[in-house]
Amino acid sequence: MLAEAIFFSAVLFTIGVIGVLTRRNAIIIFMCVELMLNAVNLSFVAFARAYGVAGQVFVFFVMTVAAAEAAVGLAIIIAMFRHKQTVNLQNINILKG
Amino acid sequence: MLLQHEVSAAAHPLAGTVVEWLWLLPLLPLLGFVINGLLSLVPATVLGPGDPDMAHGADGAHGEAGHGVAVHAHETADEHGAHGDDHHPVVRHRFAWLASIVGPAVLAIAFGLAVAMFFAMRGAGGGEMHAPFVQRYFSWMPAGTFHLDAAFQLDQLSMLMVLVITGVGTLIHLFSIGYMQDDPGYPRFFAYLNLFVAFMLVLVLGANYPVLFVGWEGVGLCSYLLIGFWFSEKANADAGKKAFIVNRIGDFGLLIAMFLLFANLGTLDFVAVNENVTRLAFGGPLITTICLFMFLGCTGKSAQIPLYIWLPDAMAGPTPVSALIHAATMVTAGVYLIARSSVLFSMAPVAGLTVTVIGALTAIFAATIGLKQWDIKKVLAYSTVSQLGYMFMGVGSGAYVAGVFHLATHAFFKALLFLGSGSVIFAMHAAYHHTGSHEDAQDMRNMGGLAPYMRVTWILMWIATLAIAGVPFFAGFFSKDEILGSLFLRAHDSTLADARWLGIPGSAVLYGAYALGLAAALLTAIYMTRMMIYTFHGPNRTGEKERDHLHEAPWIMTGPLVVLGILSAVGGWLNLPAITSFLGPVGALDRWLEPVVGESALRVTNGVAPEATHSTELALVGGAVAIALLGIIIAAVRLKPARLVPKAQSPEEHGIERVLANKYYVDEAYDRVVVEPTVGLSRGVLWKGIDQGIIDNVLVNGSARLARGFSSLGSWVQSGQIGTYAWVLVIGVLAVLGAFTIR
Amino acid sequence: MREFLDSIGYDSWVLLALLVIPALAAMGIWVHGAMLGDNDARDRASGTPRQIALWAFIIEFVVSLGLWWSYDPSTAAMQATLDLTWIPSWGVRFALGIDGISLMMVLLTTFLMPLAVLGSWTSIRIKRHSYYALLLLLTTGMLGVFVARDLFLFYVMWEMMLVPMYFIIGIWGGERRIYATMKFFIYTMVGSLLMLVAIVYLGIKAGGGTGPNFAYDAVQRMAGSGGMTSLFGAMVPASFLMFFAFALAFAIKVPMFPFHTWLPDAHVEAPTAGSVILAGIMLKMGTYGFLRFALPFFPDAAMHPAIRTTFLVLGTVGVLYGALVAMVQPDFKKLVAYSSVSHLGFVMLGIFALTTQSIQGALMIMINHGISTGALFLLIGMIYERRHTRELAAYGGIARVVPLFAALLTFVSLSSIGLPGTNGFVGEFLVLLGSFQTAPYLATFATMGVIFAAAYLLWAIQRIIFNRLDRAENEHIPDLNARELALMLPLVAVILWLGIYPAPVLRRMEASAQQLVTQVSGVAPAANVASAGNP
Amino acid sequence: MESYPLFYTFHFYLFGIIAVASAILFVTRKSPVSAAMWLVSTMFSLAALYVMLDAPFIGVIQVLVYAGAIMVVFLFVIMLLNLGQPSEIADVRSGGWRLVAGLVGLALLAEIFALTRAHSVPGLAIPRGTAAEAINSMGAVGMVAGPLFTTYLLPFEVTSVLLLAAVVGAVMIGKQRRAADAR
Repeated sequence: MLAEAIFFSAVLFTIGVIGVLTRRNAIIIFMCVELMLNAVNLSFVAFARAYGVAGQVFVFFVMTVAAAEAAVGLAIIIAMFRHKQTVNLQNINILKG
Repeated sequence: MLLQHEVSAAAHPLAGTVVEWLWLLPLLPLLGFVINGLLSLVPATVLGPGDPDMAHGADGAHGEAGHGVAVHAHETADEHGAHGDDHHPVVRHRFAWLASIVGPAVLAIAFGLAVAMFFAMRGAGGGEMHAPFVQRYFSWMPAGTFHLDAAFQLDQLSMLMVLVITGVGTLIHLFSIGYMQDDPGYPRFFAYLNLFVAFMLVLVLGANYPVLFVGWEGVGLCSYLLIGFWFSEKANADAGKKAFIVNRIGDFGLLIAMFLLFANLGTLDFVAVNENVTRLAFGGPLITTICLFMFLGCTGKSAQIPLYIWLPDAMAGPTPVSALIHAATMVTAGVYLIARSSVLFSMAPVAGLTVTVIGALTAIFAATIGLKQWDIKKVLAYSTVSQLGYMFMGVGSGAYVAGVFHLATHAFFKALLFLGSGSVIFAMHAAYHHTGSHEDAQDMRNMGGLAPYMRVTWILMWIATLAIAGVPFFAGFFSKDEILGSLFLRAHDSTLADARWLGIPGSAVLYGAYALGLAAALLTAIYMTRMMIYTFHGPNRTGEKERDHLHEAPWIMTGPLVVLGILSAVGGWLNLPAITSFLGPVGALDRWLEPVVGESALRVTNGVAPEATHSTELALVGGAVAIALLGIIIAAVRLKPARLVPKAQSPEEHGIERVLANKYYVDEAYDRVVVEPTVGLSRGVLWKGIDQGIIDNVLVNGSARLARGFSSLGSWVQSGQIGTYAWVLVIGVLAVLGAFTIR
Repeated sequence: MREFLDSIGYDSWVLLALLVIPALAAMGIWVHGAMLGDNDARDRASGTPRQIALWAFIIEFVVSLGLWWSYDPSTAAMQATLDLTWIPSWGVRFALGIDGISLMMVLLTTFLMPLAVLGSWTSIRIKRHSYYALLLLLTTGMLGVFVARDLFLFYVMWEMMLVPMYFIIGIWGGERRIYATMKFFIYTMVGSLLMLVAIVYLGIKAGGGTGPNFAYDAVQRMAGSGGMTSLFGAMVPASFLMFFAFALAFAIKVPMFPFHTWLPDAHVEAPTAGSVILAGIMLKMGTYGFLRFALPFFPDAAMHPAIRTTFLVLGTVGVLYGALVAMVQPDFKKLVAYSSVSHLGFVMLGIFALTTQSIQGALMIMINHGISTGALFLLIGMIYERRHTRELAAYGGIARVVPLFAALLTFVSLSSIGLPGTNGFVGEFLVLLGSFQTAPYLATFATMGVIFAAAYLLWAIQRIIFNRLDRAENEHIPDLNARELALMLPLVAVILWLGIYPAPVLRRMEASAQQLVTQVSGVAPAANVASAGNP
Repeated sequence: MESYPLFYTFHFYLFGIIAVASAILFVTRKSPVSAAMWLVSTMFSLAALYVMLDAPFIGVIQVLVYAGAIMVVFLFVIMLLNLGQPSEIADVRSGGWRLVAGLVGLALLAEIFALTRAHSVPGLAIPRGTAAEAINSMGAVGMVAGPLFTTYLLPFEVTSVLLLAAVVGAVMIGKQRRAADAR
């Protein structure tokens, strides 16, 4: 089932990428990133069965990081919304150099 | 560490005698410098007696030059203005009494020591002692194959110089006690003067060129400090700076000469150089180059063409300084250097001729300028330049003893002349001071008829004038005559005569120099007589009120004058020519210096001592005497002191007189040709052009601008649109993965 | 003295201690500042950091002084060595050691630092905690550069001293401090990055396929045995490229004409201690680098006639150019900055002339310049504190008001001019004497520098302390106080000592200088005319 | 090629397809709320796939942490910011962009496939069923916990610090800046 799992993982990842590319809502883009992380997790798990349990441990770490990221990221979005009254990234360019 | 004797010194005949205390000679004045220097840092000055009678004739030092007066008052920290008032308070330093003990005392002790050494040396064989007494103290600069010791050496030449320096130095120190009495910088003055003597002694005692160079530059430093002693006046500070920088040009030459010596001989010790120099080709380009560079050093220190310009300006210093440094000792260092390096110069006839020519030209050139100066000290300054030219004629033509002889006699009579002029200025200023006048106390047009007021000074200065003019049986007569005579004798049958100088036969050059020397002697007699007549004779031009305040200087000043007067009168006994054998032993100095310069002198004259026939000698002497008397008579007859008017009412000069009064405009020419272009180039081209324009603006900030251009491009790309970033990122990922895929 | 030092195992810990003491003191100051909390409290307690810094530097100096006796001048080998593992996977070791060249630089640094603190005593008024902590860190970096025996460690220290200086100029500097400090930083960075590339290359080559090895000896062995290949299709020998990478970094630091324009700006804007350290110590890093790395590693490149002549000419040009430009500066600090260009030109001339005398002379000038120019900057700082201007035209005639200052200024200037009897002469004389044997014409030109040196400095001091006192605001300047006098006296003493009896210093350098000449020229120093002249 | 029971294969494909379909629906929904719900659906499907891939513990964690915790936070935020309004959700890029994005996606997919085929390393593979045996012997948790608390102990501890930092950071960023607002 390795090949199939990687197939699904790749498709999910690509969908996540397309989502990031086509959407402008910060929260949705954020969720797309979560989807990409999940897609990667899937391949980790699949590889773990084929090559050893370390993959699962890695998934564990990815999830932790994702949780942390969600917490901080959402806090940033809230702060940004409070400041700009929008989460539409087209209207936000505070990263301009 | 100090006084680590080298074993070989122990075998010297002078070992174990008083000469072992050689190191003490420069150390004594140095000690004086330290004590006086510390005193001078004590800021406190006390107000001396303000009573004009008490200060009568005693605060003359204020008016060194016209400008010196104002300066002085301002030196006291809390006194402003009110200078025009009649009785401003006299300012004396709190520790002046201590300085006036320490300053001359160290010199007197040093002189005593030197005399003791002289007798030790005579006792040890004097003229027969062939190796110098060398004392090595410590290794100064060990660097690879280069070994340089801090070492002193004493030989007959050094001994003579030490005696002159400490002897004349002591007298001038004593004179200064009176002259500088009321100067707030009194301890500072003695500190500098002591330091000068210390360096001067290092100069003449050094056992190798670098140690000599220490003294060489050290005396330059003291000269700088003393010329600018009244530094609050820009002209004085300028003069000091000019002296130092011009001297540095000369020092450059001396340095190069040292480098050449080391590169080719591998040593800089006098003894070793003299032993090894014969390895170089006689008269070759190398030895000539070395000597010419060395002579460049001498032209700086001894004020010869083209570097003489600093010496007349140096008269901005206090008069004792002019006497000690700018007449008797420091300026003769160049003569000493050539005598010291006589072996080198005797190997290079072309260089010797160059020295002679430059000396002759300087002698006549300065003498013509001296004809038209009104400042009494300027007359003496140009006279010094001219007399130094004589000395160089002597040492250049291989008559080393004659040059050194003139050095010694000149030290006596020129010191006397300067101190005498100091005494005059002192009196003049005291007079002007009492009446609150601001006239120039140094201008001869303001003097006249001073003889009745200052008898001692008058008589003594006449002695010195006769000496410098070359009137028989005064000191200058013998020494000047010897120089001219040896020029004449060496014009045939000597290495110099056989050499060619810029294509001209050497003998022609020497005859020419002899002629110039005679002409300069005539001019010397004229301008010196002129100075005496304008100063002491004719009607008095100081003014009615001032006349009452003219007084002779105190004994502390006249005392040294008397001693110098005696020396000027009898100094010729040092080295009597054969023709005057009835006066005493002939050629004492010749014999004394024979171990040092004898070999070199013989090399110049092809191994035979030049002997003039009795008739030739008589003719030469007769000619010189005639010229001296002629000069005095011309001056006495032609000059009309009665027609002179004080400086303030004097008309402008015209024509050649004006050119002479303005010293041929040489200073102006140097300014235009050397100084201004250098400064202009530095500012306009180097600094503003290359430094700020090209390097900084174009290259450095240019690359900064370029970088800024690139970064503004980058900044434009950073739009802040995260969507765009995502696109760029994904395309980047595609590209990277694509690269892997295709491979 | 030796026995005592041996009994406490001095050699084994001294270099480490020298690096650690300032760092610890910096930490102490930082902790002190942090404990005080807010800025007001820090400003009130501002006397403490300078006390800590002063005592740390005095201890540092005393500790370093033992090196004077423990150093064995008879050998050129590295002494007081220490070799610890640092980053094993990169082949980086914490290796320290000194030879005659480093020894003098270390002592110069530890000598100048307490004086720099005293010079900042009252002139630094804001953020004193940070200031003194940075000074201390800077010292660790500078000493590290001089004692590192591992190229990687050297580079780390090289950059480590850059950062504190950046802040010292940037925070406590004058009006255009940001421009100056950026210029200083970027200029230096440009050079040192290329050097980093070269160091990495050398380290990898020296490792010989078993991972990099940055040890100095290993690199030198590799370079000496032709371990470098050609780069860019055999067009350029690698050693030439490496030499250029090093030389650029060092030439900028020296600063050698035409890479000198950061120096005047940095000096003018830096606070007094910054100028002192910059001129006194940091400029020596460049020439030290040439002596320690660029020449011994790449003798074929450095001694290539074209390259050697270029450096000799640039050195000579630097001497004259620096002096001429200094002559027309209206700002005293700028004047001294350009005079540094001139002095360092002598050093470059001496290094590339490559005779024992010229190298020893160059080292002497490095020391002398540190002492004399450091003293000049301290004096400028003192008068600046009183009058808040460095324009020469704003002064005149103040010798009457401040005689002590005037005496010291004159004395220090004379030493900078190279008056015999002061330290300046010994260095210049040896450099010129040595250079004259291999490059007589250039040495002759460089000798003219002594004329211009007299011109610019004497003119400057005339405009400051001589002439008529014609400005009312100059009439009541207070003279030097006890602290200022106390900090100048050691400098005066050293100036005289090095001028009159420099032999102990020269002897300690001699073996190292001779070894360098031997290494680079490939032959033992010629038993030249000198020995032939003394039978 | 290994073979699996049809039942197993069927369910594997089923959950895979559900996951992909939910993901497609997730990216195409305009409303953030419904998008989030579809994402939850994807995650549940993935949890099922994990279980089938011999990782029951990860599957459980997936449900608990992702679907249960993280997504709930997302929903909270969406609601908190009141993003359900149509005006706020008209955020999709225009057709051209979408077309290009699709092409980029396809290209990415193609590259991933090409790379995974070219670079699979069969030599490293452990015998089939090793994971299942480990579950039997150590239990689902023990299998992960073993390496996690031995080999990977340090990263694990560091992760806890990371979480702590995230919590502090989130609180600090999300906190009302009273001082700033007052200004």
